Amino acid sequence: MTTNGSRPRMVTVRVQRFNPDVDEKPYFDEFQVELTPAKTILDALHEIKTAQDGSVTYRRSCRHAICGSCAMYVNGKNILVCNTPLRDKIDEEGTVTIRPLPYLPIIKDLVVDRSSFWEQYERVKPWLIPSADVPEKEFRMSSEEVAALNKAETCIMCGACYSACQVIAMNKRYVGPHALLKAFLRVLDPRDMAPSERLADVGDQDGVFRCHTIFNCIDACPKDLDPTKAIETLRKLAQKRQAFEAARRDRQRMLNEPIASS
Amino acid sequence: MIEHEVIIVGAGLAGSWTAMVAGQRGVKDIGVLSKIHPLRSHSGAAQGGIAAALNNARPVAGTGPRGPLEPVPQGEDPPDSPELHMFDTIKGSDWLGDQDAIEIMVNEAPEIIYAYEHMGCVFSRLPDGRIAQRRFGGHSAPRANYAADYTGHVLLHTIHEQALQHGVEFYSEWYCMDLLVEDNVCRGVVAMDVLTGEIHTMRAKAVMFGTGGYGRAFEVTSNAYANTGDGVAIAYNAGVPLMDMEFVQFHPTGLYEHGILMSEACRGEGGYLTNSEDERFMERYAPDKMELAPRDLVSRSEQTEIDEGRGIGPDGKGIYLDLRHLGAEKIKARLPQIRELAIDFVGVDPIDDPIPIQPTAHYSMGGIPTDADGQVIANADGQVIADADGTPVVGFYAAGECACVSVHGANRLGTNSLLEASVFGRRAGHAIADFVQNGAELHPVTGDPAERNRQRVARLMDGAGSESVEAIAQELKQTMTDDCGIYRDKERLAQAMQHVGEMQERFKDARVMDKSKRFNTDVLAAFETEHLLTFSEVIVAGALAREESRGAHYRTDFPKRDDEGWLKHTVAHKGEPGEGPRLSDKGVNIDWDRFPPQERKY
Amino acid sequence: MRIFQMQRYSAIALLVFLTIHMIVVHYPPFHVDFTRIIERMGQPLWKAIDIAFLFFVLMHALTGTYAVIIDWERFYAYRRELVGAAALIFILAFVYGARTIWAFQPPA
Amino acid sequence: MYKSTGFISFVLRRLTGVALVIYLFLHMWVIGSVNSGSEAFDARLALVQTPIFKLAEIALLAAVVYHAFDGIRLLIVHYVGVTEYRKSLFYAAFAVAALLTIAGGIPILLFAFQG
Ligand SMILES: Cc1cc2nc3c(=O)[nH]c(=O)nc-3n(C[C@H](O)[C@H](O)[C@H](O)COP(=O)(O)OP(=O)(O)OC[C@H]3O[C@@H](n4cnc5c(N)ncnc54)[C@H](O)[C@@H]3O)c2cc1C
Ligand code: HEM
Ligand code: SF4
Ligand code: F3S
Ligand code: FES
Repeated sequence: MTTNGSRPRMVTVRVQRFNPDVDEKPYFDEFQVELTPAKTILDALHEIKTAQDGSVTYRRSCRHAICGSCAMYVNGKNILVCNTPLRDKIDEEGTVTIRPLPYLPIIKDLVVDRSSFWEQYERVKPWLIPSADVPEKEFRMSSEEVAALNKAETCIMCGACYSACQVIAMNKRYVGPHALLKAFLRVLDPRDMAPSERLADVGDQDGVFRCHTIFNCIDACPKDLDPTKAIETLRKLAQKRQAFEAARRDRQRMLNEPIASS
Repeated sequence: MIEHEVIIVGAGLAGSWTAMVAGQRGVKDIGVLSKIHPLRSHSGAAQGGIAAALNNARPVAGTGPRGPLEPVPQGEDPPDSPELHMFDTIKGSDWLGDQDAIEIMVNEAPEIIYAYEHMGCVFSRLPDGRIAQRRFGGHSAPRANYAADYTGHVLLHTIHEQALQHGVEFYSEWYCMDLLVEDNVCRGVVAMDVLTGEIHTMRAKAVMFGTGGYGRAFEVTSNAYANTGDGVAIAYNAGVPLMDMEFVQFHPTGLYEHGILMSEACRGEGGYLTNSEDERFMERYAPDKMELAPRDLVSRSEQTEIDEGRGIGPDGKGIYLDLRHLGAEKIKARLPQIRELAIDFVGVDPIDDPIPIQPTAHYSMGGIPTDADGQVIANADGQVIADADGTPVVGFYAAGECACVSVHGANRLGTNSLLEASVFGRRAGHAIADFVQNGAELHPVTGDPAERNRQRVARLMDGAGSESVEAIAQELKQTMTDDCGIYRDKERLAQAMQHVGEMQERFKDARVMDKSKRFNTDVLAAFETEHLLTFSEVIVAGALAREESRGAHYRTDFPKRDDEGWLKHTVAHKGEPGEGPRLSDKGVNIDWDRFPPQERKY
Repeated sequence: MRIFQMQRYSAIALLVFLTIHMIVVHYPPFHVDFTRIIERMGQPLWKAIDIAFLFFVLMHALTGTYAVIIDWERFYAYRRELVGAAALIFILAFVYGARTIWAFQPPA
Repeated sequence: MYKSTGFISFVLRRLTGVALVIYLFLHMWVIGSVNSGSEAFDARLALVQTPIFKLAEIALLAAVVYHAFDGIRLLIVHYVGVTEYRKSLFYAAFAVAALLTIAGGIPILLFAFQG
């Protein structure tokens, strides 16, 4: 800890720079930033941009891990820079190395092109397909059903998982952990009318069966989500679609009824 | 030149609802601009809940205002009603809210929640499968419907995904910089494609603004970096007046030094506020509602504690939010995000220690004046149209936090703004569909408005200026916090007014460091700062003019509410260059028989 | 999905067969010679086991190779050809291997 | 390169898988020579009984056991869904594979040097 009066501790922040319009290949710039206990890596970047070099470019908005803008590759790991304290990422040499998310085209500096990410997201039809005749009030869902969806619903679409997945690195046709997690959310939602079509959609070799269970998606996820488990669940369901569809139809007949307390 | 039938600026709840509804109604060609990806919009940060009198939960009889809740048994008398919701909202607004708009909002509220539910929102549930509800400050019944503590996130994703289906074209990372209004007719916008740096004129038959709030004008704020009030400033620059801008809500529980929101749900679930003397000081200020008194009151109480030396933290500017008595299980189940944030940002696990917090700029009650259909009710000559006969800016709509309908009046109740953005976003969608389908036309624009804006960028890049954008932004935030914050008085406001004027002058000399075209966030920050300067002046002017205390606006030199003189909305429109805003006013819609003004006591 | 299933089910089968194979053939790692192998392989039960083993190992190997190749985006367009080639190799190798197993005769 | 236990296990699984496929066909070719009579068989077998090949055999053993136990790990994850134990399972699979390789490798080595 620095005490009052002692010299501030400085940290070297290495930022990967690249502007495709002028640079041939990426290079690193180094900046010195003072270390304070409450400073996040995003704060450090902000300081660099506003006080040292305004051309350092990155995305951010909410600054508390809810909007998904600021996923980057820091010291070899995908993280959100807004909720990671600077002090946690200083390596043995006293530096922090910030690079854009791997395996994605770079737009500028730390900003990557997530088009393939969003295309895959739209490909799984992320919207719920509701029943044509809805009740006057809410559909009834049990707390257990809600809890099962919770771990998919908090996904902030930051792309950390996607860009950590080795399969994505090789092959952008793979739907990817984020979109499969979304598909899981909709398939398991008792209110969705098309779980079977969804399973057919993601149950092919670009979908859940392209995952090689590398687990990087779990390691990378800043929201502690588990895309692998979702993928494994979808794999199982895809192999017994008919039975699942029948069970869903039964459940849907009861959607307007109070959940029986057990 | 890009053309659409409808252009919507902003893809938060308000903009997305409008887009979805217009799409559903068969409007073919809708373009939605957002300066950040739609799912990054700040609506997603809302935690606590969305209000509606569903009558699913009620307090257990005889346990008082903080006791446990239970499901309302089928067939028993509903404990809550839209009427009660309406009264709470009016009281919360300190009688400055327009009661016709409030009535529409509370009546449509249950419908909106059910619509969200049917579209796939995963709300938390009661044991019998109905949507769970909790208490929220200023609401006299448990009517906050929630999805753990990421309600806004769930709503935003749901509505965005539904909008995706309806052929809406999203312009993600396009920055709107100008609104085109000629002869009281709105003709489109000018926007920059951030990726390429190209600036485009975009024409449309109707333009809708759902550009969100402007908490970024203050130093400590719960708002995202993106919440710079662009839409408000752009409309103002185009000649549209702004209403009630002096009402800025300070939330009582922002994370100490960061401002990041610790949801009101913390207090809704039973959290305590304590000072350095370990005392639940709300006993002194709101003995009945205690921590669940409305935000303005709690924030002021905290500020008083801090000012009187009972604050916590190294600079004594903090207060404790104590959740420990709720127990680990409840904290983990109901407030998981809160716990995560406290651990990540201040290294405190709320299960073991109280969380250091402080008041934080949070919500902007004022904005672009509209009617209940999102139609902007002011014309470009700076007049507010009080009744439907006037000619408003044709084809210009607004909803959500950037608009002022006004349902929040002088102070917004928690959970009412997600509701507002949804209800009035939806209504705007219908109004726009009607407007377009009844033969609205695409109007020509004079000259090349894009060129005008290219020059603004060029000036920032090549000009001989020497002022740093960031330095000005910092100074502005400091001024607004110190001199136009929770407590205000004439002297400090006058000082702020002068100061903001000086900074506006200095900004003319501002220049950016990044000179490239591609993804230039430095240029965006400059535009955003210019926008902050633009509307901050309006906030200060309104605060200076309003010589009373009402809701979130508190004048130490006029500590009483003054219904004789000030039961009216402030309207500000842009004066001649060098001159401050011109102020006028507009009456408040009050149903004198049902909800006449009363003293606001909690 | 079918390829995935083939690979997973063959993997489970291999678990059994490979264990047997390792124990019987390679464990005591003494000198492997013609007579010892012939002795065992001459029995019909062993023939059946070995043919099944062959079947699953080929299935697993070829589906695995297929998966490895189409992970590479460039070969993605040739999926049909790849499946065809795999089937062909499977048949050829299976016939060749089965014949080998069949050919073992108990020493006269 | 995104390094992690999952990534390492994936690369090893791939390498061993492909190596095993190559070995499989080699193996079938060797054994297949029975069709051409016992001399041919012994000749081909002798080829693979040289000390160099004995060392290769250890590598093969290592590949098989690693691949098998990593495979078991994936099957466990699929059928039991215990993603939270992914790291421990990897270490376990690796350790068991290493142990078996050593246990199986020592006799091979002894045998190789005895000639
Ligand atoms: C931390 C926090 C918690 C909250 N919790 C609650 C709660 O529990 N309950 C509740 O009712 N309310 C809550 N609120 C308030 C509520 O979230 C907001 O008032 C509401 O979400 C605003 O929605 P909106 O659609 O108007 O704007 P936003 O969601 O902010 O969206 C603004 C949109 O406009 C776009 N935009 C802005 N400027 C431009 C430009 N120049 N060019 C192009 N696009 C632009 C942005 O990209 C964005 O898409 C909370 C607010 C905060 C800050
Ligand atoms: C007990 C024995 C074995 C088990 C349990 C097993 C298990 C597995 C599993 C579960 C996979 C799936 C990997 C994925 O989906 O990504 C796999 C892949 C593979 N296996 Fe096996 N296997 C065994 C033996 C073999 C043998 C003997 C060979 C070779 C002949 C082999 C070759 C392959 C190949 C080439 C792959 C593809 C590699 C990849 O996709 O990365 N396996 N194995
Ligand atoms: S699953 Fe996790 S890492 Fe992947 S996009 Fe969602 S939040 Fe980000
Ligand atoms: S990292 Fe990729 S391979 Fe599967 S387990 Fe995760 S999606
Ligand atoms: S800034 Fe929003 S997630 Fe980091």
